[in-house]
Order: sequence, then C-alpha cells, then structure tokens
Amino acid sequence: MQYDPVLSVRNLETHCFTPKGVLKAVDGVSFDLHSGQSMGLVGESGSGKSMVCNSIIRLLPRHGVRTVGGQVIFSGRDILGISESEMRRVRGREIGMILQDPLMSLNPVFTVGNQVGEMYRLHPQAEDGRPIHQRVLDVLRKVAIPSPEQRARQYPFQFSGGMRQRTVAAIALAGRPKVLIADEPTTSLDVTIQDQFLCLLKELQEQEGMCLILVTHDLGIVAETCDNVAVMYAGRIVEVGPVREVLMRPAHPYTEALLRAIPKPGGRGTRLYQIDGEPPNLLDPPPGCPFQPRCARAMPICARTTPPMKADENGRAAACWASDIEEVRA
Amino acid sequence: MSETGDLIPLLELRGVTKYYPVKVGGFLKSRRCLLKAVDGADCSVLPGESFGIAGESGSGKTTMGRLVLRLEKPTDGEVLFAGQDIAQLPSTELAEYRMSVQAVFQDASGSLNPRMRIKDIVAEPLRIHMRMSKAEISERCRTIVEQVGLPQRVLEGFPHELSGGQKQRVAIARAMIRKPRMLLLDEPVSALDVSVRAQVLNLLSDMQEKFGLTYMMISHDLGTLGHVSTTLAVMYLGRIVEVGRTEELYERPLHPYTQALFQAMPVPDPTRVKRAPSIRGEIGSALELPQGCRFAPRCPRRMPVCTELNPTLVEAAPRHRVACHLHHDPS
Amino acid sequence: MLTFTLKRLAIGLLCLVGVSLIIFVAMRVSGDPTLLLLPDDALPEDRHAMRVQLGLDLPVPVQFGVFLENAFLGDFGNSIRWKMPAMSLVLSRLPATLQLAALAFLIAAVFGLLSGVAAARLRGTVYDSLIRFVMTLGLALPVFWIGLMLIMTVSVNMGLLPTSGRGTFWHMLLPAVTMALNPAAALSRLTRSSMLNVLGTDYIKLARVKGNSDSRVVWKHGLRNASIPVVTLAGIQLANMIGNTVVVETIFAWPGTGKLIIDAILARDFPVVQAAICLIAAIYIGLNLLVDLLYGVLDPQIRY
Amino acid sequence: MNTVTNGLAWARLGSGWRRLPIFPVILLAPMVIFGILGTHIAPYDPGATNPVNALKPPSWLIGEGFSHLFGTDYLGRDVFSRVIAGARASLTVSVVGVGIAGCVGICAGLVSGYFGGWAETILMRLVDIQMSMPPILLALLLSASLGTGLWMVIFVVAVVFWTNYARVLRGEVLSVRQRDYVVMARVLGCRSHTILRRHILPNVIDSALVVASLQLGAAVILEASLSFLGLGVQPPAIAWGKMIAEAKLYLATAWWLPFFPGLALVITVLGANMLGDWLRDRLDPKLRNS
Repeated sequence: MQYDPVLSVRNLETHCFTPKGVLKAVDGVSFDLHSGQSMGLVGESGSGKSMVCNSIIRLLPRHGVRTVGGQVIFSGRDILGISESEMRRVRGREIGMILQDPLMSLNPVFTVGNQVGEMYRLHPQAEDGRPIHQRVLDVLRKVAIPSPEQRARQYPFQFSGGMRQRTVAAIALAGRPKVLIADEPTTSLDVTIQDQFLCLLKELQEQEGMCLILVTHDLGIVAETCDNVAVMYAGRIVEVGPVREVLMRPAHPYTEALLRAIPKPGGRGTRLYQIDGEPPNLLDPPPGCPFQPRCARAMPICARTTPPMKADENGRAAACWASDIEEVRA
Repeated sequence: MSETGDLIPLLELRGVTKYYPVKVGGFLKSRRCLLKAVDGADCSVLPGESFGIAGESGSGKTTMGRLVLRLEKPTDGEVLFAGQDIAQLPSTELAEYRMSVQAVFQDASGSLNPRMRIKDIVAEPLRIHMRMSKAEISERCRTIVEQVGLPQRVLEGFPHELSGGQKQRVAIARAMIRKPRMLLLDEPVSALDVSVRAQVLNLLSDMQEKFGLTYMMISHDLGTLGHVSTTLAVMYLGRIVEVGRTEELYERPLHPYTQALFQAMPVPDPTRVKRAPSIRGEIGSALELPQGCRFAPRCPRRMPVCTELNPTLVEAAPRHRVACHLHHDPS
Repeated sequence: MLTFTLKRLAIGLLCLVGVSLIIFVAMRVSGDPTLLLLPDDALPEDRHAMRVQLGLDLPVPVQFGVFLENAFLGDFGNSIRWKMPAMSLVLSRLPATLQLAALAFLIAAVFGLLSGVAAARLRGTVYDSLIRFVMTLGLALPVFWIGLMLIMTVSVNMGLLPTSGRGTFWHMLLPAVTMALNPAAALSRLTRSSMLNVLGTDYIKLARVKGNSDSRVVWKHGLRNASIPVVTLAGIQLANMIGNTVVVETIFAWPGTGKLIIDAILARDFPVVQAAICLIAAIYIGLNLLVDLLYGVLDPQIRY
Repeated sequence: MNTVTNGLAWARLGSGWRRLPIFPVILLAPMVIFGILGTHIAPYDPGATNPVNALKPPSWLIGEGFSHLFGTDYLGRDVFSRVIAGARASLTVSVVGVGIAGCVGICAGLVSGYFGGWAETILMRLVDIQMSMPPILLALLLSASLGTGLWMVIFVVAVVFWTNYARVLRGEVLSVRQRDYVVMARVLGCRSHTILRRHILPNVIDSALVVASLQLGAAVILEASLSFLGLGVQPPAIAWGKMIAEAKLYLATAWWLPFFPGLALVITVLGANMLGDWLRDRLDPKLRNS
C-alpha cells in the first residue's frame, strides 16, 4: 500500500497480572487499517480480541491489566504515549466504539436524546452552528430510528434491543470518528435484527468513509461485512488478509478448522470437522505455536519455535510453519 | 396426521396453547393481560428423528420445551407422548415419563448444581427412581462418562473445575444415564465456541445413532438446526408458521418469515451476494398481538387479507406445511 | 403516583396496627400497672377501682379495640407518671429529637457520600484502604460508648463543648456527631461498593468512550445510578437514628422522645410508651414511603 | 451431602493465606478464649471488692507493674478481670441469639421462598410490621415487658434478628429456584423436599452464613446497649454495657472505667464485622450491596 494507514497497531502486548501469574491476553498483535477499510477481528472467547480494542482506546480495567508494549499509531502519533487528557479528545471524536451489550451500554437514568447530545457537548464542532437538539435528531434519523423527536425524549428501557444498538451507533457516529470499533455489536441480537444492524453499519461506514474494526466470533458476519479479516488465537493474530482470500483459501490450520467446524444446513449425517481439546490456558501456554497441541498438521518444529508471520504481497499473512504463503522480503 | 404415514409419532402436540396471565402497568391501574407464549401449536415428532424448532427470542420456542418437559401444563390442547396425554398422567406413569424424556439446556454451568460433585450430578437420575446398589451406580456413571468422552477423573470434581464444553458433556451424561427415549435439547451449543460446538454436536449425533434416540432441538441458530434436524419447525410469536423436512425447508422456504430468516443468516461464504434485509422492524410483543397474521406488520408481501385473518397451518407440499395466505389453497 | 402513595399509606397503616398490637401485647404481659401506680400498701378495693378506671377489667380483645380506636384519634390516655395526655407529652418532646436527628443525618450523609465516592475513585490506593478501615471501625463503635468517650475527652478534659442538656448549637454538636458515626460509616461503605459496581458497567465504559473526563464520569454518569441503593440505606439509617436517640439522649440528657421512652419504660408508663413508639413507627413508615417516592425521581424506569 | 457442602464451601474460600481471615481471627480469638475460660484465667475474682484499692488507674501507668492492668473500679474490683468475665455474657447472647434467629429465619425464608402462597404472605407482612419499628425500640419494649436475664436477652436478640435471615433467604431462594439445575431436578422427577434439601439449601446457606456473621457484631452491640440501659443480664453476671453505665459517674476522674470495657466491645464487634466482610467477599460477591 502506498499511502499511510489510518491506524497502525504494532506489536501490541497487553498483560493481565493475576495472583496466579502473568496472563498474556494480547501477545504481539500487529495490523494496519487503511482509509475506508473494514476489518473483522475473529476469535473464540478468550482469544484476546476484545482486549485488543480496549487497548487501542486505552480503556482497560484499572487493576491488573496493562498494555506493556507496542505502539498504536493513529494520525501519525503513538496514542499509547499521549496524556490522558489528550486521549480523551481522541476517544469519541477520532475513535468511536460500539459495545457488545446494548442493554447495558446506555445509561438507564438519562434520556436517549441527552445521551446522544452529550457527544456534541463534549466535542463541539465548529463547522456546524446548528443547535444540539437538531443535530441529535439528524443522527438518530441517520441510524433509522423512527420518529426521532419522540424517541429522543424517551429512556433506554423504552427501546427494543435493536433500537438501543442503533442508539449506541448514533452516539458513535455523532463524533464523526475516523475509526469505529464495534465489539461484538450483534451478539445479543436476534438474527433478523443482526442482519439489519450490520447492513446499517456497513452503509454508514461507506457513507462516512470511516474505518471499521468489527470484533466477532462469527466468520459469517465477517464474510458479509468486512474487507479484511484477522483471526486471533491465544492472544495472537494467526492469520490476516482479504476476506475472500482467507475464507476461500485459509493458510492457517486454525482458520481452516474454524471454517470446517461451522455447522451448515444439509450437513445431516456427516460429522463436523472437530478441533479436539480446548484453547490453551494462557497462564501456562504450550511451547512454540499456541495451536500446536490441537493442530492436525503439527510438525516437530511447531512445538519448539513459535512460527513468525509470513506475509505475501497482497497483504496476506499467516503465522504457521506449514503455510504455503510465499514470503516476500523487503 | 397424513404426513406421519404408517409411523406412530412418539410425541405429538395438538393445538397446544400456553397463556400466562401478566399484570401490565402501574400498581392500581394495572390490567390483566394474557401473554400468549404458545398459541395453538400442532406438530408431531417421529421416533428416531431430530425435530428442530427455530425462532427468535419471544417466539415461544422455550415455552414449547417447558410444555414438553411438563414443567408447565398447557392452557389448552394436549401434549401426547406415545399416545398418552402427559398432563393427565398418574404419578407412577409420570415418573416413567420423566425417565423417558430428558433435557439438556443452554447454560451448562447453570444446569449443574455448583455444590455437587460430578459423580453425584450424573448419578442423580438413578438415585431418584431406581433402587440400585452403590457399586452399580458408580459403574453406570463410569460407563456413561466414558461414552460422552470425559476422563474418569472429572467424576470426583465440581462443575466449576470444568470448561464449558466439558460441562455440557456432563449435562448430556446425566440426561443419558437412564437411557431415555427422547432428549429435549434447548440451545445445547449456543453458549459454546465454534471449535467446542463441533465436538458437542458430533457427540450428540453419535449418541443418537448408538441409542436410537429421538431429539427435539430448540435453537435460534439455523446452521446448527440445519445440521442436526431432519424436520424443522419455524416459530413466530407463539405459532408454528412453517414445518417440513429440513432439506425441503432450506431449498424451498415458503413462508416470508422463513425466507427472511434464512436470508439473514450469516454464511461464511464471501462469494455469496448479500442482499438487503427483506424485513424491517422487530418481533412484536406477545401481549399485544396484531389482528390477522402475526407476521403481517413486518411482512414484505403483505396482502389485505393478512391483517384480517390468521392463517392456519396447511399442507403446501408433501410433508411441508405452512401458515401463510400466499400458499393458502382457496378451496 | 397518587394511587401508589395511597396504596403504600394503606399498607403503612396496616403495619401501624401490627405495631400497636405488638406494643399492646408487650405491655399487657409486663405486669400490673397498679403495682407501680399505687403505693405498696394500697387496699385491694383501691387497686380494683384503679383497674376499672384504666379499663383493665375489660376482656383483652376489647381493650385492644378501645386502644386502637383511641389511638387513631391520637388519644393514648394520660401518662401514669406525668399525669398529662401521653401524646401531647410525646409531641412536646419530639422537636428536640427531630432537630438532633436532622443534624446527625446531615453530617452522616455528607461525610458518608463524600468519603464513599472518594474511596471508589481511589480504589486500590492507600487512601482507599485508609477510608475503608476508618469506616469499618466507625461501624463497630457502640453509640453509647463513643458518646461517653466524646464527653470525657471533648467536654470534661478539654472543656470545649457542653456535656449535656439542650441549649445552643454547641449543645447539639456532640450528640449529633455521636449519632452520625455509625450511619456515616454504613453510607460510606455502601456508596463505595455501589459506585464501584456502577463504574464497572458498560454504560460507564461508553461514557468514557465518548471522551468524558473521569470526574464527569463519576459525578454525572455514576452518582445517580449509584445513589439508588444508597437512598434505601439512608432511609433506613435515618429511621434507625430516631431509634438510637433513646441511647444518645440518655447519655447527653437531651430532653427528647428517646429519653422519654426510656424513662417511661423504666416506670412502666404504658400510655407514654405506646404513644411514643406508635409515633416513631409512623415516622418510620413515612420515611420509607418518602424513599420509595424518591426512587421514582432517581430511576426513570420506576413509574407509579 | 453435608461433607460435599462443607468441603466445597471451604474450597471456595480460596487457598493459602487467603483462606484464613487473619485480622478478624486476631481480634476475635482473645474474646472467644475469655468467653470460654472466663474467670479461670482472670487474675482476680471479678466480684471481689477491695475498698482500699478503689479507683486506681492502670498499674503500668503509675509504675506498679502488672498488678491491675486496667485499673480498679469504685469498689476496688479489678477491671481487667471484669472485662474478661464480661465476654461470656456478650458472646453467649450474640452467638446463641443469632443462632436461634438463623434457624427460624432460614426455615421461614426457605418455605416462603419456595412454596410461596399464604406462608409467604404472612411472613412478608410480619417482616413489614417488624421493619416499621426501629430494632432498638423493639428490643427495649420486649426486655421491658418480658423482664431481664440471660435467656430473655437471647430471646430478644433472636426476635430482633430473625427477619433479616428470612428476607435474605427468601430472596436467594427465589433466584436459585429459577436456575436451570433446579428446573433440571424437576425434569428428573425430584420431589419438593429433595429439591429443597439437595439443590436449594446448599446454594443459599452461604448467604445465611454471611448474614449471621454480619449480625454477630450488631447483636453484641444490642446486648451491650440493653445492659447499658439497665435491661440486660442482671448482677452478679457481668456485662460490658453495664460496666460502662456504672462508669458514667466517674467520667471526670477515672477514664479507664468506661474505656476498657468499651474497647473490648469495639474489638469484638470489629472482629465480627470483618469476619463477615471477609466471608461475604469470599463466598458471595452478590451480597456486597446488602
């Protein structure tokens, strides 16, 4: 890519310090996000995908979890190094976020209009002199909330799940961020509502020219929403690349296994491909490649040395000794 | 039942209805409303098949499960098991019914008593109704635990020491220990990660093959249902809107809701062309049901008749029934 | 709103009847009041006359009926010891008690809330541990003992404040502080844990994602949600305070209802005890109602 | 069943040093020893008067070694010995009282929470009525009418505290009975009493434990308040509250008279409260707000 990425994560390391030892929740994650791109961050629970997002926006739980290494370069500076007050201007205004549970992510005691309007009060935008109330209605219309005048005066508990998530999206949009992080935004929604919300999200992303990081455990959602995908396992990215390539021709055995383990209609009578065992305990990770104990293609070297990321010229990369990616050397 | 052919259904629901009285509104101003969780469900489950029930939250699929387990008694209609109405069973036969129908729930950690050892949890069904010696009980426990693919050492442990997949295996072991005829699976793999989900689904299909079990599986995930079930019923706001053989339903969904549901299902296939969602809005409330067809307010193919008449389930193709005016035979 | 209030008032009234029953039974069990009222060598005829006069010769349920009927009219009979209507005696002492309780509650609420929020914001630091330890200690201090200790040090040894009686604001300060200690500690601990709960929620995270500053997150987004359980406790504490006046007023010789109750109990002065406890129960119930109504203001989900 | 419950409760308390509540144990251990051994370890007979030696300050303050650690009272009795002897009344009343309250309250909570119906209605009304009276007033009323003495005070404590168990347990039972393992037990065909005993009781007993330990401190204070007001255990039994009440006249001259019994009281209550906090944090994070 010839121009600079909007967001570049370099060797991010976030550790949880527990009484039982140090847990490497994010262990050297790197990826680039270019203007207007959307990236899916896929992994099973405990793979560290949410932790990556929280590290980027610097909202880790206060105790025992710290980003200990790496850089997050956003508009030319490392936002891991800036002060908290500078970071506050980045949050919401430059990087927006949608959280998993719409039921819990709106404050129950304030009206929806108040909560959306707070974005405008916190981040006054000079180019727009219209009253806040007007802008709130505009953004609510944008996320397709019916009769916004009336809805803005209501409280979150009067909203349905899908509408709450739209409201959270409206809050994120109100800041006109360059990057939008959506952390499992549809996990608690029903499938038809999930579909509507993802379509809306995709539309808005294209309209506003935002970058999107979509965290999910569902490869189906990634296939339908994202340009790129990064697959995480045990705190690391094991494979990254354009969605089409990765899903059609997975280079990492884990990605492949994930794809084949998804139950599909009409598969009755056939056994699902199954990955034996469970994800590793990150307090005591296996030596070498973290997937090696469950991998069908494990070789002796896998248990000795962690495989490096091999990347080709299309931005396709995988961390596997067995992958057939032709590495290009700079 | 025409589609049952010569086979006698193991489980049959005839016009099963469950209303819950609820209070709506303030303290004194409250009105009593009926929450129509299940409203006139008809279906039959043949021995040895896997009957899937699909639906979004609020569709009444969980209530269906509770009715089948006789945790609730239907307001109207009958649940027949091997030809007998389970609501009328005398206590001895009820105990037998409890032996024949077992369940596995979604939340494995919630369905295992945190204060009991795994061996006590697994053996509990044996303790309740059967007179068996301790040695026999522990022998049965060891066998079943091995069959569900767990190491013997978990027997001495407590549920919190197990992973999600292992807990679900314990739940399956408990359900299987008395060799039931039917298992009710209420979202058995929804809480599990993809890789573990595959293990549990494979285990379930192994079990079915080995013991000739009948499954009734409730889920919101069409992928899982499509993989497991032979017959699939789609529920919307307390009614079965479409029921038929799974392949048939996937290839030729007739009800607009079924179509929308399949279309909304995310598929990890980047070559699939994504169309805009065909339905808008969200599932209504079972307290304030619309006139006519319950799906009409969201239906893209709504006709005038839909807001007036509630369609009944009719046979649109062999072993494929649908409740929609589009497919109503005028005769 | 109105219907809710009316319904709660009805329940409150029912509780009040229950309370009167308890008081009535307790007082009946405790023995013959004529033994206290008349000299030891009184004639049996005189005793009997006295019992008839007090209505003690009637069947017990009738006595309770009469008692209830009169109680609703505010008539609890004459004080046996002070020879005046019991209710007016109690009411004449009430302002002193309310004054004391109000000041104590103010102190408790301000200190409890501020220290609780501070501890929550400083979670995990030395200050947090310090506040928590002080508050745990505060909860363990018996009112009567800490009252005496304060009198001993502040009044007797240092001579800074008056030891007892009612007069200036300074007379009030020591008893009020004594009474405020336990509630302040309880409120502080609850505020801290409630605030920590709230600070762990997703909507607080979203508030941070929006770019709110820490103090804005705590005071604007956190406090109102965190205060909902605190308000319940504050109501209970305020009501308990009125109970605790019994002890505090005894120590500081504060001429309020609490001291009156103790004197009346020791003198077996039924009417006064009944009047005072009924009044306090009524206040207690009223406070609970107030708390419930306050919920409606704090939490928009509650609509009566 | 019991071994299962206890074994697990113990395991959930954590491991290593976290398993022992060091601070509460340090505070409570001497009080428990005093309460059990009482006069056997007291240096003097707590009732023995010695007018010559009256109102002596703590001996180590006036350079008289360890003869009267906490000084002597207006009759020349050794305050230290009396504080040791006072532990018995305090502990007996609070432990037995809270224990009885617990048994009654747990049963009431279980039955009303699980079966509902009229049992629940009656219980909740009773709780409501009792809750509309400040506890100390109820206690005063009861002691005044029923008389005093150890068993009466225990009875008063039980009456004042049982509602807390009933309320908490009822709430817990209501939530536990919704859990899938209870539903599962019904699917398996368990009878009500089996469900209550095997599935519900072991899962709510922790809450009862937490309530009990948090109430222990309150019960100690209640007992002391009653005896301070002259309505507690009667002489010759010794109670800390009574000692403090007797010291009121000597505030200006003999600070040690009210100070040491009060200190014993604070240590006991603090220990009990901290034990309760510790148990609650270990066993039942849910209860943190109550």
